Amino acid sequence: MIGFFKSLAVTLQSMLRKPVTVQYPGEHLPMSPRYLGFPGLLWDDAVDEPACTGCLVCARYCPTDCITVSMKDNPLHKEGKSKRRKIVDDFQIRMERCILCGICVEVCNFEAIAMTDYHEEADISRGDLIATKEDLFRMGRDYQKRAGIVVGAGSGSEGEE
Amino acid sequence: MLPDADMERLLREIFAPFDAEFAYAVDEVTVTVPRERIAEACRVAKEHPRLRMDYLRCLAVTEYDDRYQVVYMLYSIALGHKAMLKADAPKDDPVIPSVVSVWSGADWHEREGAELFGVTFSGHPKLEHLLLFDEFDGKYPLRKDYPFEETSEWSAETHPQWETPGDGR
Amino acid sequence: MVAEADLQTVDMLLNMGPQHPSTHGVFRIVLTIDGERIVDAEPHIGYLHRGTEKLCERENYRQIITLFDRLDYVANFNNELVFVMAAEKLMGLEVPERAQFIRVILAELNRISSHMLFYGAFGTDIGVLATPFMYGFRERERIQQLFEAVTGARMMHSYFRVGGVADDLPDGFTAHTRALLDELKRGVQECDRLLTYNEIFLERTVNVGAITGEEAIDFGVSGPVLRASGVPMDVRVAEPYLVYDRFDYEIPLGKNGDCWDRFWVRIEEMRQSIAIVEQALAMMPEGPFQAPVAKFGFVRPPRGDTYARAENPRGDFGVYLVSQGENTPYRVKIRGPSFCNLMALKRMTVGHYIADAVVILGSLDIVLGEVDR
Amino acid sequence: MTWADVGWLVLSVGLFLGFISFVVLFLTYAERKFIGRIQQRLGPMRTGPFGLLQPVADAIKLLSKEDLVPGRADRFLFWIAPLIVFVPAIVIWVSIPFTRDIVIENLELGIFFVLAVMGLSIAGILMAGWSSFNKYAMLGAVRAAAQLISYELPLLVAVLGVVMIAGSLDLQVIVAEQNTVWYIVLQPVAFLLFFTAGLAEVGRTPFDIPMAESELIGGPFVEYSGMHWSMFFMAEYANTFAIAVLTTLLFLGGWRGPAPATGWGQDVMMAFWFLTKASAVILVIFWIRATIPRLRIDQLMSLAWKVLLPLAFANLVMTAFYLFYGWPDWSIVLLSLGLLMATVYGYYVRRRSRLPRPVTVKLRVRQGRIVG
Repeated sequence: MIGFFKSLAVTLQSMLRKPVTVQYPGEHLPMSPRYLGFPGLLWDDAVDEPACTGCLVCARYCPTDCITVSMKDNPLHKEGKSKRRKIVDDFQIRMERCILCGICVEVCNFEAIAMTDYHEEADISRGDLIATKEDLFRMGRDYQKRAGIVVGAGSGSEGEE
Repeated sequence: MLPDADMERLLREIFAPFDAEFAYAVDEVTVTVPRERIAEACRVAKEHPRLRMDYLRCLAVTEYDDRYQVVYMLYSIALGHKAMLKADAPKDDPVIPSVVSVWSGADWHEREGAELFGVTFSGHPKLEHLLLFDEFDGKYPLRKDYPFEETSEWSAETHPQWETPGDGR
Repeated sequence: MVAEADLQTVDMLLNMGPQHPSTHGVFRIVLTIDGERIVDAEPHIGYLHRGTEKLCERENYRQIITLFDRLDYVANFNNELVFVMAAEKLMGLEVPERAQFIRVILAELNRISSHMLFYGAFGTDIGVLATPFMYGFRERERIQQLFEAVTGARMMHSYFRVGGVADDLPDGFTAHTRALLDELKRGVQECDRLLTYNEIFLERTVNVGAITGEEAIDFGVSGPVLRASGVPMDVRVAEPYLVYDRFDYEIPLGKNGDCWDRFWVRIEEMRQSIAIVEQALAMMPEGPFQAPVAKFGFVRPPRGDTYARAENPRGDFGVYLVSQGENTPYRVKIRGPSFCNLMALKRMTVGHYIADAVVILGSLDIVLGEVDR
Repeated sequence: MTWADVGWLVLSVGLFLGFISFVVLFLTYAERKFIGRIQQRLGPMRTGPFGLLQPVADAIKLLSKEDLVPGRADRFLFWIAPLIVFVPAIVIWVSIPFTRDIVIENLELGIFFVLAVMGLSIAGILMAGWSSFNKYAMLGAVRAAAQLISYELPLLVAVLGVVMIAGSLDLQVIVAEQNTVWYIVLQPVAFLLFFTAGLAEVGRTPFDIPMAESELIGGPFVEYSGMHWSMFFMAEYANTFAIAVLTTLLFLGGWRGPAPATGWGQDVMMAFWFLTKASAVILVIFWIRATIPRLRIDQLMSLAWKVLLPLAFANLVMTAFYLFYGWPDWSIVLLSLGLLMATVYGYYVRRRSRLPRPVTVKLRVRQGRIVG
């Protein structure tokens, strides 16, 4: 019987404590700066062009084959404004298949992709879950602004954020 | 826990009558035994007073170019020994004696090896499908000649054979 | 009067699962029952089979880490650890000490969070209306917030790398962890007091699903289930890995090997894990967190095979890795502790009641992702 | 019977039905909130202020759900079973007085009527389990039948003690007789028995074995959905409330407050005290539900037949002696407490013999080596 009443005492005690619930859509838990949200593409503000050259390395190393990339000649390179010979033409990520592992960010040679903190990208049809280039730049540039990431002008350097 | 060299000496001594070969898998000794005698060798390993390998850590089947290899990772809880036993089966006759009678824990490992590699463990009480569904017959997915399917979303059109039969009730 | 023997009775087949609230996923067990008593039990697995071992033969060593996250999806760090240990063993790689301490801390915290999940699920199995579940998840949430601060993900971390870890610990990690440990101590204490010596809980678990040490070893049972039967086998001591040989802790052992012992062993293990994390925090050296290996962890271990194992929350998790010197493994065999523990289920359930089957299954604490792979 | 009488009857029955439905809806809300707080959650918060409209939302959801009937079910029985469970749960309220005056039809055999009608629901549950064509439902129904019949006996015998002291089966009289001292003092054993057996009677934790969500996934109700399911649900809550109300009436002095109610507001005060006491009992039921694990069916049966029933009879005999020889009040209180302590002691003796306190060891590990 002692254990029985001990259990009742435990539940009574915890009833008197403050609830731990966070009412999600209204309030959010603080997110870690390292949070792995959906990947987004970054923008080179110095040249005003994408940092991505469409080199396909992320698509090759993606464990779930969720990235589709194509590249084209960079018109700005001909004008001499940019050091990037090639530039991304089309970029798609199938969000329903992405496992947010961050390998694409690790392998990228141009700091062109980053794990943003976007995480509420649910949708009602599979087609809507394919993030187009525009979506990716929208997420990436917004994140870039908030996190203060500056992509070096066509540097192609390998730096970890 | 014996240093590996001593362990090898001990194993050489015990498995001398088994026509065995000895090698190293990084930090443990492997003993390759002819496949007909593997069940016997396992029993010796389990019951020999200087080995007492009563704990089957793992049982793995591996396909090499010319053979299937079954690996028995053994461990002695009382003495702290570890060793691997290995047995090869040729590709045209992949049969290996079962060791379920030695360790009950070999049961599902062997069933798994049988359905994924097509290696028959003779003497196993119930060599049925374990992980795959019953209709998955005649193909052995972990063999190297089983292709990786192109990734495609599942739908009734792409995989009509996987439609489950039902009476619509 | 008709004697019972004259009545024509038949045993009933009761199909439990794969859609059943207490099968912890998509496990199915076909029970043959005589009234309420179980005469025979036939487990069926494979509903979550994703072909991880086959996938491992296609992906490279960095990508496989993401696959291992998804095996035992409540003990992700521990799984990753075993795979990277296997690769490191083949390569003969010396991991920097700081990385080893980071791994120990994260793995032990993951053990606590996994046992907390067990605690919650077990309480629900035994019939308390979700209160242990909520308590367990309250503690789990705290641990996951720490994980998020370290790795950026709450569950699928892919944080360990061959040769170290992906990134150094964030600022303030030590303070955060110490605060967390204090909260966890209170939480474990509360969980303990809620159930462990409750009379009805004792009635439901003591002498239920008992298995002796010899039988458990015969079935290849490992982890808390084996230790509950009184067998002192803990991989952390049996085959020391990482820096586990520098800590002082205790290994709880049961005696009867029944559900209560398994429960108690896990509760105590949480306390011991807290002790280990405390010591590791105090002893953690500065230094590099990653050994110099191929870029991005795309390693090519030399030809050979090896077997690495570690003490997962559920038991002895092993990886048999065969490499042919390529950037993908030649063969990966995963030995899930739940897989082996589940083999003993039939032995444990026969002769008990239906209600006990649920409790016994809960006390094994299986994770189907690892059983079916 | 005049038309006015019929009109009054219809009106009062309608009022009571409405009141009971309201109470049931509110109970579901209260339970979720209370258990939520116990689990350090908030409970329903989305529908209306503090989630107050949650029961309404639930009702709308249940009403708009499809009423599924399994293909091979016995359709007629399947359809009628919820009614057979639901009707007794409502009918008992006819003779349960809320205050001295608020009662539809006070019966001289009040408590007898209530307990007899409550027992009827077993038939409905059995029918539900049988007709569902589902093994889980059948198992649940058989469990329910075994459990409910076993617990009728200690329940009735426990009530007998109270009835003997009060000298009447009339609930009004029983409450009036608790004028000086509540029966929980004179009959603590009967109180505990009634409460325990009552929990089992309505299938609340730790006696929710027929429903057993983690084993039988809802037992007899597993195949029900929509409106039919909600009838079972309402019956369960109505019965829970009934047990709380009966406990109040039989043991906690009914509508008696600290001061005798007089004047024009007396009915309101009585109803207030009555509902307060009943709510307290309900909260204890919820509290137990959120804390205690479920018993197993064999343990449940042995508890009923080996512990509760002998205790109930012992209490009966004790009460008979007390009444027959006219012993002072404190003697029966002491005797009851002695009986309870003997039971608890007996439990520990049994546990020592049957359930050895689990022996466990810890191995100390120092620097990676086991040292003892």
